[in-house]
Amino acid sequence: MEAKLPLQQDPTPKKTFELFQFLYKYGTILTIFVLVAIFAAANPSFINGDNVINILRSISIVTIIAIGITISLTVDGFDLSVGSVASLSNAIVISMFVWFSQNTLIAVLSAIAAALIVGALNSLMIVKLKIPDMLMTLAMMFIIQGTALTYTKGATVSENMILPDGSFSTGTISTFFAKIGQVPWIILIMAIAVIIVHIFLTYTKHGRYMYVIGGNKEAARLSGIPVNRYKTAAYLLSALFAAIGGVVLASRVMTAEINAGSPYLMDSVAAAFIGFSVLGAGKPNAFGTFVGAVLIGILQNGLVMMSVPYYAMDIVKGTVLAFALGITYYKQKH
Amino acid sequence: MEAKLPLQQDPTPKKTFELFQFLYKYGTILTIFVLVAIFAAANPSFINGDNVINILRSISIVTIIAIGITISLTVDGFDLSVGSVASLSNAIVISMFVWFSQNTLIAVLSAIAAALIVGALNSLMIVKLKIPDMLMTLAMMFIIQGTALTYTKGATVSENMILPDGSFSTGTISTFFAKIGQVPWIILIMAIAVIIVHIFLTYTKHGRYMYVIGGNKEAARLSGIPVNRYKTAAYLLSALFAAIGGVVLASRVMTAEINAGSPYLMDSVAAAFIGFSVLGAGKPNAFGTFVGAVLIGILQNGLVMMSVPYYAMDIVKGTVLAFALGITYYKQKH
Amino acid sequence: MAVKRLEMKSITIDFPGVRALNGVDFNTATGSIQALIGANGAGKSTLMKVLSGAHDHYTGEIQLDGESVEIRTPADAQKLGIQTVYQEVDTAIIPSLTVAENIMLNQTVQAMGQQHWMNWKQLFKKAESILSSMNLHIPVKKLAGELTLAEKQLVLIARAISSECSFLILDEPTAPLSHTETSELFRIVRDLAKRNVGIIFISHRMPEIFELCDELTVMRNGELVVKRNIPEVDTHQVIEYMLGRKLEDQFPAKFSTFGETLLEVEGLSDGDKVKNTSLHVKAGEIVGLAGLVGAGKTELCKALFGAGPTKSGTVKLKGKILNLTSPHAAVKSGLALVPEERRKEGVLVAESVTSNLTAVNLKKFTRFLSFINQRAEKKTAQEYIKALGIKTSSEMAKVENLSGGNQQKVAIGRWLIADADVYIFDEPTKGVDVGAKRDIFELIAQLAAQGKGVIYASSELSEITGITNRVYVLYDGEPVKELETAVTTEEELLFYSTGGR
Amino acid sequence: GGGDTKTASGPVEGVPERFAKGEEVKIKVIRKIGGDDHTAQFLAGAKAEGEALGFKVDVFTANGDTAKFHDAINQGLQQDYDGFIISHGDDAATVEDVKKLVDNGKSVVTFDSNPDLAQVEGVTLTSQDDEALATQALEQLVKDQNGEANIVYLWVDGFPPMVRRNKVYQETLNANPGIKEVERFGVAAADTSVQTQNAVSAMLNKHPKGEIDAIFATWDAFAIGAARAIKEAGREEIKIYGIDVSNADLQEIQGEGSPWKYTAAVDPKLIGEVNMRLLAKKLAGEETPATYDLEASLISQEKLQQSKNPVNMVNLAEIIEGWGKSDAFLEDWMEKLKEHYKK
Ligand SMILES: Nc1ncnc2c1ncn2[C@@H]1O[C@H](COP(=O)(O)OP(=O)(O)OP(=O)(O)O)[C@@H](O)[C@H]1O
Ligand SMILES: Nc1ncnc2c1ncn2[C@@H]1O[C@H](COP(=O)(O)OP(=O)(O)OP(=O)(O)O)[C@@H](O)[C@H]1O
Ligand SMILES: [Mg+2]
Ligand SMILES: [Mg+2]
Repeated sequence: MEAKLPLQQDPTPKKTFELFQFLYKYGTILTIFVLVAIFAAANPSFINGDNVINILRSISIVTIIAIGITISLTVDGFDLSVGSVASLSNAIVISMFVWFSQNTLIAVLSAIAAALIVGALNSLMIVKLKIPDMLMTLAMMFIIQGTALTYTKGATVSENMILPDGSFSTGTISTFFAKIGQVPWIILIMAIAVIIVHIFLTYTKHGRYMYVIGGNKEAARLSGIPVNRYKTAAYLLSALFAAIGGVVLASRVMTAEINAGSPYLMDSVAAAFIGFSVLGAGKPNAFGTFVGAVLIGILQNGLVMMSVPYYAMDIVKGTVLAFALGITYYKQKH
Repeated sequence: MEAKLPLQQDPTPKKTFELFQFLYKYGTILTIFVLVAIFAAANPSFINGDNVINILRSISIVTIIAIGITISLTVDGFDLSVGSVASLSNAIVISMFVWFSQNTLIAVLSAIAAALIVGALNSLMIVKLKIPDMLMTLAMMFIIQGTALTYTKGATVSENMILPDGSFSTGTISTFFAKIGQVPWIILIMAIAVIIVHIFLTYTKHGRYMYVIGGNKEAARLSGIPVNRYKTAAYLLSALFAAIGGVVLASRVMTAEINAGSPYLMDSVAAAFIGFSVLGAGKPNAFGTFVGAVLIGILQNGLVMMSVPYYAMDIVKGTVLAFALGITYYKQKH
Repeated sequence: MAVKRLEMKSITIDFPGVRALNGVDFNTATGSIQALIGANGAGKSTLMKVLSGAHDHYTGEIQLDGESVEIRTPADAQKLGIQTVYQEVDTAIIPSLTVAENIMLNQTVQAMGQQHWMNWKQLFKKAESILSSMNLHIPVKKLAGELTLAEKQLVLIARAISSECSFLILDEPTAPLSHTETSELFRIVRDLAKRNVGIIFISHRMPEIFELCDELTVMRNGELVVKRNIPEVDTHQVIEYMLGRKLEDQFPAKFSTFGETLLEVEGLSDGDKVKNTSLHVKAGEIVGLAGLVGAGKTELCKALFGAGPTKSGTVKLKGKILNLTSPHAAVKSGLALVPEERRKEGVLVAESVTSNLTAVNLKKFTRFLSFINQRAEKKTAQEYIKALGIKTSSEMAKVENLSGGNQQKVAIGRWLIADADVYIFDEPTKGVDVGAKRDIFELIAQLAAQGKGVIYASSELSEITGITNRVYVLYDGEPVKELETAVTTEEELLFYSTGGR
Repeated sequence: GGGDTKTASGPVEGVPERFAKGEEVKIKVIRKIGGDDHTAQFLAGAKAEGEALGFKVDVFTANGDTAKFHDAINQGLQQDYDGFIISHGDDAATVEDVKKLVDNGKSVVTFDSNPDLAQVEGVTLTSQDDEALATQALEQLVKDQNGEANIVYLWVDGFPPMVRRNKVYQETLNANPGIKEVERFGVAAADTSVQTQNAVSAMLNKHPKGEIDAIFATWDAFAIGAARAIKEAGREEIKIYGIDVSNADLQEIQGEGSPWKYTAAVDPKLIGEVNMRLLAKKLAGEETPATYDLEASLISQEKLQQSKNPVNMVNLAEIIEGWGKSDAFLEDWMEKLKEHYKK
């Protein structure tokens, strides 16, 4: 009996469906193009090279941190502690220079080591005690915020700061380190982070395992994937990228202010989530996250350029975000 | 060959299991008792009546807002916009008095009406366009924050403030309204909110339906439950409670500072999540949320009383939160 | 080819409140097809989960060729060459990944060794060749979440046979499959057995067991009952082993006096799968919807229930035109649907049996201000648990801890409380043991006897001929033939189902 | 970009050449911190003064996000702004940014920013006189308490003005051994006042009546929270000495039985205005100082309560001498410009 099964016959796909399919895939990118067109029409200097560099620079820290969140999302986790980890590593790297007169390598490595400890703690509690990700990383956020504050005694760390004993700090921040936060390095670091993580997630077996875990944890376990090991790796990586974000931030501002990293949390979360749908991926992915960050960056820059009153900026930002989401998710109604 | 496998030799698996079952149910409450004992030992005035009232007063706004989040959680949603809705209703209620010389009823109703519009928008986008809750309410958070800022032009609204045209506002805040934010009313309002929502969720058909929807949306739909109507109701209720929180806040501070409500988001989320496990409910519930808020409030108050430096407070807060979570979720390993 | 022997000795496993397996001995060998049967909740799936490493807290011993082996994780089992297709499709499919990745999952996990880079081209090619060796044409780049249940099941079977193995466990693989797909699967299974693979095959469909298997092991209440060679037993005997008693006729007697027309459907289309469907159901009548998997039975049932989009056409109940915009509206008008995908759609797995049973008609148990009368609720739940023979530790037990057949009884029971006019059943006996099946048929017949209209969708032709009064055969989303059951045969139904005219 | 001439523009007599032809002047005000009343008033002051002078003024606050603050400066550089007012750029990177602005021929005035900015050629660094603010409030405290008091210190580290205020506080403690600090608290968050309110409530409970005499609040958000807590606890014997003022603060101070007795402040609107005038002088090519401190005044509850009308930031001038008015850097030609652009 060789009767073809009905499901093998490709039914004629519908026009409307294809339109939404298209919008789903390209909605975010389309929104970006529309925004660029509007802003450039309003002010041609929006698309000159310097401003493009401005935009890329302004999104680089958000992107790097969002890449970390993306990795935590691939295993169906969610790391809310990244903002505070960025603050912590910012504080550590600057203090290593200023308080302890260390060189760049030691300063950066200390910051990353501290972040990895946080990542290890997160994953220990999540993997071993089965505390839900959001809750655990929320608690961790408080802990790290407090630790960073205690470490700096609530003060801004900078060159020549007054120490508690009344003397001045004498350490200086190396000029080499200062380069990291400047164009073109800051943009290069972001690009490398995006590309490496994209390749890692798409073309290595480890990346695929993470997606398998995120897609169906039970199935991953039953197929023999060491789920806990990969979850741990995901939280370590997300802490690592948060630390890199914090180091780049440190180099950009050359001081360590309290909670400097926390404003990046919201934007990073938004970037990672917007990235879900880019090119129809339907799951967290590095390239999509970058596109999400670009969308946010363009919006921010364009609105400042158009002198939208600062208090109305959030309205526009939120509305465009909602609009992009609307286009993106409308298809699922169909 | 009759070599016994290691697991066979465990003669008392029941006992340990029951201990964890117990800890799962009573972990949070136990943590509260331990904290109270520690703080009271360190400083007996911790448990005098005035301080208990202090604590209840300090958690009342968090609790009211967290109750709203709890409702959104029951239908498997998540309303991130509650903080900004509280800010908005705070701004509206004060401005109604100060700018427009309205009476208490109109002022409060306007604030609530505005919040309900937000809730309606949220649910429209979530229910109709199927935008994921977290994303939509995140976008909405930005929009409302911007709207509140634009409405107040970025200034604090208070009696006798200077208006943009240079004249003074002449409206006064009614003394009746001022009562809302004072003991005992503020505590009573919280208690009533907790009790009503607890009864609503546990003993009425509608509450049951919300939990059913939260458990399995598709199955609920095919059972003939009007899922969209209940989801809409949940977002309206969560906005309503956020608005009540904002109104109480307004009465407590008698001014409308910009973004006054946003700090309540994190604590409320924490309270609602801690509440999941209280008494082994395993799902969002009003009483648990209240207990979660009490835990946070006790911690905050006790630490100040013990003169813990403010910058270390977050560490302790986060650690105790993690500890409560650890106790609570450890059982799921078993 | 050396025959390997697999022995499980006095396997015992406890879950909170239940002892699911009690000292079970089970053995089989490569090259043979071993049937494992038993009523719902007998412990078949649990035993196989022990063997595949999904449960690690059992006691007892597993031996391979007389040597004791340690199986505590899925990786242990796979290293010993034991592959599994689990009963619950949703626990094994990864909806967010492509079909190819789903098929090649075990390969990517077990066979890559020190290799770190994915070879996408080869992965797609291999997946495609596995599918075509199974005579399947599912696009390998499609996301698995977009497949039908049957396609998902086929993908999982493809996954299990994608790597070399010495034992293959198939836990009710045919439940969501149609006749054609089932015979294709049997061909593959026989082929594997010839190549010295040991097959453990679980099914509630007796004819399949007798067609395919060499030996059979029967379980009851978490214990082993008997192990026999297939030629030594007949269906009646097996059923007696399973139930511990004799079973009367599988299908209840049919009534043939119908009332006026209850449901009338005219030119219904959903703009996609359901095309130009017209049908009617009289009071007291059981109307079958026959058709192969993918013929659109589920879509039609959902469209009738307002759960799918409707583009055109009218649905009349007792002469009144219904506005079927949502299941809510359908329930209010007097329709009931027992959906096909039980765990996903039919029951609320995280809720108690009580709240499942009362969910669709909670109004009956509410008082002033919608307060629930919990005492009345509990009483009714207990009544129905007894009436339907639902096997559960208490009425407060969570439905996810019930066995498949008992979940299905809960799914049906809730609608009985709701008291509708027309009942739509979509494959209600899928994965249900013969005893429970008999109960379900009895229930359906009772409904009809009470003057309700019943629509019964199934791809099992024996059921269609056994229980219905009249049948519509669906092909490619359209009813192509209406037949009186009394004057038709399974062969005729199959003829129209496969597109014959 | 500019080019289009406004109706009000055209030749103006007797003003510096830069403004004589009515060419558009575009100013950007960028402030790092935000979300408080001080910000709103500062920005309003700068914007109003600039627009009165016929400038186009855009304002931006980064709400405490340092990198966003720098992004805004860099972006402004790309656009055709003539001058910048930079507020609260306390990190080293601000110095680099400002140097870049100056190198590109932009005029820059800064407020409460990195002290190194005073060294940048052509840039004026303005500050509130934090030493004076702290000194005025603390001297009053010492005087009222006769040098003997248990006090609560509300202060947060990490901001240059706070560091300067703390220095005065430490000196005062050293000079007056009778003043004892019993508790301290301080957070800089979005809900500082409510957190302070809760924290002070707890402190009042810990220290019964008689154990606390006064509170020194280095920021009005602290003072307002403390005032509410004291009223709630009915412990009005405790007096608050604060720094900074806003409408809401004046409201609180005037309230019946308010414990907030004194606050030392500079009019934030005036700061914005003076900054704008300094920038105008720079654009005109006139001489400007490298640093400028705005004068502080001490506002007392007693005086406010004597007033028949409710007092707010505008009519405060009627009660506090010199409040809200300063003719610092106000040139004749500015009056002319204002006259010209008046509607
Ligand atoms: N994870 C679990 N937790 C609690 N009880 C369980 C669990 N898994 C199985 N059980 C119980 O063990 C018993 C055997 O279930 P099992 O799924 O093995 O039956 P089955 O023979 O496969 O039935 P079916 O034919 O319906 O699939 C049932 O009573 C079931 O409720
Ligand atoms: N979840 C789904 N996602 C995408 N398409 C689907 C889905 N479910 C069904 N379809 C489409 O609908 C068609 C009909 O499938 P369906 O399983 O409903 O048929 P059926 O006649 O009910 O068969 P059976 O009930 O025996 O499985 C399929 O060929 C498929 O293209
Ligand atoms: Mg089973
Ligand atoms: Mg079907």
